[in-house]
Amino acid sequence: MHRNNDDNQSGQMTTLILRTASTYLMPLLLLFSIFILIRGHYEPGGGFVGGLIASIALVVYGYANGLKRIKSFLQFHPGGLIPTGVTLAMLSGIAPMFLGKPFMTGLWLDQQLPIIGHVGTALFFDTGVYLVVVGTTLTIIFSIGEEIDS
Amino acid sequence: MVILLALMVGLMYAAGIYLVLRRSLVKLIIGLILLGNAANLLIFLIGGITRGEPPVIGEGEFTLGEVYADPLPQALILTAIVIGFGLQAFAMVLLEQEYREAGVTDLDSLKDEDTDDQ
Amino acid sequence: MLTAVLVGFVAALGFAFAGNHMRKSVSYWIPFLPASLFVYFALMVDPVLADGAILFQYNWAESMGVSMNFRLDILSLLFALLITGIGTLVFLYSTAYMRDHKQLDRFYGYLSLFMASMLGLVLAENLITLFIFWEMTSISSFFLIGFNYRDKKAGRAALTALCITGGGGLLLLVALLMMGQLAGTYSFTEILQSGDVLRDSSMYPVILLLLFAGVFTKSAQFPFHFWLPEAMRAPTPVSTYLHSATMVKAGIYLLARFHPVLEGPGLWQNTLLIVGGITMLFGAIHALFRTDMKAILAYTTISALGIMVFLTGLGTPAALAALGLFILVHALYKSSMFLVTGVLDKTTGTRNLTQLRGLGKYMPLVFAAGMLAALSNAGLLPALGYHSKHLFYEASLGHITHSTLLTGLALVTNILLLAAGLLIGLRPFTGQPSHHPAERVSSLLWLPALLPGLLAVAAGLAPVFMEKTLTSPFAKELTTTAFEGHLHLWGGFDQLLMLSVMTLAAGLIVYWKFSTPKESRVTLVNREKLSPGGLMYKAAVQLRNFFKTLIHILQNGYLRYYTSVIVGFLVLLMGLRIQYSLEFNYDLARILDIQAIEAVTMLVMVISVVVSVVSKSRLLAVASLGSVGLCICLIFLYFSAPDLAMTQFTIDTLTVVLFVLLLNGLPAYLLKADRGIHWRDLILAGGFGALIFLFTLEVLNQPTDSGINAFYAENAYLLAKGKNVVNVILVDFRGVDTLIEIVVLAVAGLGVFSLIKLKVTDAPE
Amino acid sequence: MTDHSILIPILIQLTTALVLLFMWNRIHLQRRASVIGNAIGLAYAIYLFQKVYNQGILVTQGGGWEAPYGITFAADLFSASMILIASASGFAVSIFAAGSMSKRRSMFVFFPIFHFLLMGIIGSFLAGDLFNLYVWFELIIIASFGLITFGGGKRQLEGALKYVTLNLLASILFITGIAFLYGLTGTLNMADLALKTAEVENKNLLTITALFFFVGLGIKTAVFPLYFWLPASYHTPLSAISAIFGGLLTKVGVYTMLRIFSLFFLPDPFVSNVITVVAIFTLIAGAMGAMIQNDLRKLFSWLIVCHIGFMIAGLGMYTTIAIAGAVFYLFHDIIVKTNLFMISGLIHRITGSFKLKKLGGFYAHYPSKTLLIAIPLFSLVGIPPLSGFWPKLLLINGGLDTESYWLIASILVASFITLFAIGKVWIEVFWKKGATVTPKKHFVTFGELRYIHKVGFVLPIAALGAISLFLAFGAGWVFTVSEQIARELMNPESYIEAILNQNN
Repeated sequence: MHRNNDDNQSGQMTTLILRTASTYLMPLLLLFSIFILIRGHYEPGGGFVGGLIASIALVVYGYANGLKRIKSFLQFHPGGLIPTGVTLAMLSGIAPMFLGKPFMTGLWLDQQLPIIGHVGTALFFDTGVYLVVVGTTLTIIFSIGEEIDS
Repeated sequence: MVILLALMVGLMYAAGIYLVLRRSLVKLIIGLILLGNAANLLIFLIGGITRGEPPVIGEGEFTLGEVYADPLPQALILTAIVIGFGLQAFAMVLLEQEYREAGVTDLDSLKDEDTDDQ
Repeated sequence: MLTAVLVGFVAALGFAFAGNHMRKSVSYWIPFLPASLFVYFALMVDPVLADGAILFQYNWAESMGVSMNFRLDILSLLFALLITGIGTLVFLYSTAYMRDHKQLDRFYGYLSLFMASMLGLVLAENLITLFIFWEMTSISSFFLIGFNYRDKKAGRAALTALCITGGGGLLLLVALLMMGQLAGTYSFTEILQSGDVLRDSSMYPVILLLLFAGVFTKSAQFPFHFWLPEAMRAPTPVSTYLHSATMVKAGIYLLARFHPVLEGPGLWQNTLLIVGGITMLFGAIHALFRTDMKAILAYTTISALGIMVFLTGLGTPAALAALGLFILVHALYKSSMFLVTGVLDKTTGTRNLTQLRGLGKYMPLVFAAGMLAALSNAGLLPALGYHSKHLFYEASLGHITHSTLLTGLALVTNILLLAAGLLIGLRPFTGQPSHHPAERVSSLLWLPALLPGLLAVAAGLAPVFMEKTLTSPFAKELTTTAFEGHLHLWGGFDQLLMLSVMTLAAGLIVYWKFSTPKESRVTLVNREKLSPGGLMYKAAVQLRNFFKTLIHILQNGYLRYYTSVIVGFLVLLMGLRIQYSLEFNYDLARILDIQAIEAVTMLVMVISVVVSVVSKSRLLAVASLGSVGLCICLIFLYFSAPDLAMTQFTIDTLTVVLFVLLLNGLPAYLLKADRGIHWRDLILAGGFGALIFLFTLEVLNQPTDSGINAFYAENAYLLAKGKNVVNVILVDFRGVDTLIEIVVLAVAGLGVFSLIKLKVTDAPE
Repeated sequence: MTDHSILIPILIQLTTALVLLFMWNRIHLQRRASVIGNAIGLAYAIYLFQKVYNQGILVTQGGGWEAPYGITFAADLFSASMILIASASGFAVSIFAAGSMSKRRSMFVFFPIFHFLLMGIIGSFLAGDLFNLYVWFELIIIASFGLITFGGGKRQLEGALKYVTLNLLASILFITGIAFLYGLTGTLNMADLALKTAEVENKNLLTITALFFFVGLGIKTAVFPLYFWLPASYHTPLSAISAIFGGLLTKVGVYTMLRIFSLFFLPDPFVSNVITVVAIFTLIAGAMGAMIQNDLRKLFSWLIVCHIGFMIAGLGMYTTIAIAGAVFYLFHDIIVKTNLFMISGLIHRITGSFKLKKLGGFYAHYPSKTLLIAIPLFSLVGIPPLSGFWPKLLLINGGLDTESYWLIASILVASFITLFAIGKVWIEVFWKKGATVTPKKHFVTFGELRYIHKVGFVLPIAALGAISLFLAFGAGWVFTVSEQIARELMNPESYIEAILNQNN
């Protein structure tokens, strides 16, 4: 992914700028994506968009700093997020079945939490969505990136 | 605006089909992506379009007002967009792998499997 | 009764699992199976003669009107006795004939399967059950013809037989179903009452033709006869059993079975007379010109089957009495001849008549068997054949309009057949010995060959008994009018005697003329290329080549051609339909309400779409694709869909990133295009787009209000506790969609991963 | 009746797939877990079937939102039987895959994707919402994309490219159809749609929408002239994958056509005529293709196309007896086609080739396996009383009822050519003197396999053969079930009522 690094001066310059910018941007964007995820139930946003923003943040970071850096940042293969996310979403769907309710029935805590508001299975579900989106996007991009590198 | 959007949908379907009929692997993918977008736009258009009334319940209210955009097509499109992305990503990678294996991007040269009946 | 039919299947299954463990000694016990069945059916003779028809009822797929009922009347009883009787002989004979064969388990398995199927076929009372057994005889015949499976020609012969009889079977099925529909039942006993309904139906000729197709293919009538001589590649006991004594008579059985229901002047009689007449003459002529004994037997069998069809066509009580008798006579003498041939083949290693002479000296009992069979075939006293030949002439003379022609035809056929019979029964045994067979002929070989001959003589000497048990009830069963004629040993100097004498005299002359078979004669009649079989084979090859060309045009490997056919098909169908439907009464104010910024966005979008299509630079095309996505994103924003806009924007970005990543390694953008194709595609794509446009407007013109969005608007917060209704729909109202959708995404990720990472280096599987 | 547990077959597959994903790289565990998962799935499918058989239509609403607001799942007899048959063939393929795939190959993702595919298939049988059905379809196609390219290789990718492109096109046409239908009725719930489509005044619009569905589903179902992807791709992947494709994928399309067309679009003379004509051409074209092939798997692929014609023919005639025939054929076809491709895998493993010219001598060396293989082969031909025969009987009867003589003629031609083609296979593969196996590099022949893997090859073939025999000799009962399904399809009132007017 960073094959063009040594091509010429200006290329290096852009990369440098991008690298610096992404180093600061990435955590911000990740935070923003989580914000988007949580507020999705009330304002435009949600798991999809949140997940996509997070992926873009990581992709841009990876593009600037190289695949290895991002791998060491993540500490695990993003593929692992996929089953985790699906499991989370599935469990929040199955949970009501144990109470004799139909699959995917929303269950809610009576009390509201600060910032997040109502807590219910929908939020867990949306978090699952978020994880799957991040996992899948990164798996795809990383697989391609690794192949191009090799 | 409906008529323009309808025209647009028609144009995108036409452009998509036209591209899918080309010999280039890359055009094939661009065509498929265009078709996917066209279908999403079609659902959006057919669901009915409304200006400036997003289906979000306002502060302190409990239901949507009198006028609001139909949220159902939006939800459908959202699902369709994401699914479409998954499929398109797969198709793109397949294209690239196909090129790596066969060494060409010309679809016309990929016909041995069908015609060889020995 | 059910046990009687099914025991053969059970035995077949048993043999199949016995594998190569089956010891030879076991095979000596096998003939007891058909023998005991024979005894069982023989005990049924009296009850059947007393009652006419006995029904045995067993349930099966009743919901479809299919049952396992069996009907035992004189017709099915005759066949059942033949099947089990000849079966006993053949099984007995096989114990010696196949003694050294390695795969006895298969042989007896197929043979039992066949016997059971054949029994089922003749006993079945239900049309569908009858058809099931009918097809099973075809299949077991397939296996038996191909028994020497390493022989490529045996394989081909088996396939030919399967295709001819199987194809006929399919047509027969339609005939049976039509009858079932018209009569409202598949039960034969009930259909027997519906003869008039069937005959009066407009489908009557169709039913007849389809039925004939089944009959003629199975019973080897011209021009479908050619599979039968080829089928002689089967081991001789098999040829004896299937291809002369029983299976090929299944068609005749069917004709006789449906005679009371379907017979009538016109199509039924004429077709049968013509086809039967041609077949009997054709087979008889061909038989004389062969040198291979089994080939001679095959053609005489064809001829005999022709006679049977011919007799059914005559349809008078006399003819049907003759049919009943001839079925028995033919089975007896033909099985005997086959078994004799088998003995000669086994002991000398050849069946070629030019090489076989003077063997009577070494195997007098086999000679006796051959002579008795030839005697019966010749229709000489005291053999049973005498009576059947008499009845045959009586029947042909009895035809109202064309008695001379038909009798002449019968006469010529009989003369030729008589000569052919002598070629088998007499010629190999006389003259200078050609071989010195080393070992004595086992009694298990000559006894089954001799028994039918002795039986035929015994029966021939008891005409009154035969009349009471066979000819009279047989004719009555098929026509409901009793047969008035009588069988007797001496009928005085009449027309019939004269015909018999003529047959004998001319037959001997023909035999004398043909008694030295020459290979050159075979080629004289054996015009492979012009024979029906050769022509059909040629047609099949031509057809296959035609299919090949056609399939290569259809399935030509060009993806864009496939796509254009699919799109073209849809456009065609829509075009066919849309011409009556469009109305165009739009609410112009609504559809033309355009704001400036929207118009600009649309303009940008149009340009982007066009550029992505026509651009000669790949990067530009991808960039315009991104631009199209951004414009859609704006449209979503203008029209109250912020969630969509956000998603579209992020997805669009990722798509472009992916594209750029992947495109790096690819060669130059491929721009080849033929101008003609270019325009054709443009018209197709444009047409499709235009239809979508028109149809969209038309659909938008339809008033719809389902109240579903109102439900969401009211309950999103109150029941589902969310204010962003789109998100509430996604995670709650239609949460299942979303769950599957993330699974889709997950699988896409896994798929891409395996596509890139999993490279195969070993063999394709 | 409301019954939330009808989703359990889906959840079993999903859970199995997830468990397998967490077992990343532990192939031995994956194999076992897959077989166990499918065994549980099959057991539950049997339970569900008998429940539906006894209690009638069972319904659950996703999220507890009553129809038509939420997503409906309904298990009527048709769905329950399809789930049962699909689970059975899924179970068989799972054993076959565990036995037949070398360790290297089954690495990573095969089993999880396989279970996601089964999940999609079962889901689409239960779906009572049109858009939800679309999503299930997308799951099926993305999983099938993953499988058809599984292992890579030039031939496979070439086939996959056509498969992927045309299936994406099908999805786009299908969603376009959904958009139009939503535009016409404003609802997505299939039961609700059945009511609303009846109210649409301009029937022409409905007919044109039907065409989108017909072509979209027609591509998935592989009817003439939309089948091109099938002969181009089905012979390229591993046999276990071809087996599940050949057995189930096109049949999901058939199921959906039967379901959707009987609910919304039929009776409509134009649509019926289109379907009938397409059925005729499908039968003939598939038969022609099968007649000329010399590669075992290509031949089977063309036979898939050919036999789709039987089922579509039933829909075209649209009488109870014909639909019952189509449904019966559907059951039979799933079992037999799955088995055929497993058989081709077994033959290949033993002899090292798929080419008729190179094969031979199978009967001489493997008599008991030949016997085993004979059952599905002759069932396919429809030699009575094997399972292919009964539905044909019903279809011809349906043809006589509706006086569709061209259809009957093409059914006969197709049956005849199938007979010829299978007869040819029999002679070439089983009878002809065989060439000796020339071992390729890395190729492990059957004889060298461990015993347990041999069982994995043979057991599923035997099991599906046994099911074929059950369909054959229990034809009366199978017909009763098919006929009831046909009646429910022809008169969907009870289905609609169960979904819309249920008391939660």
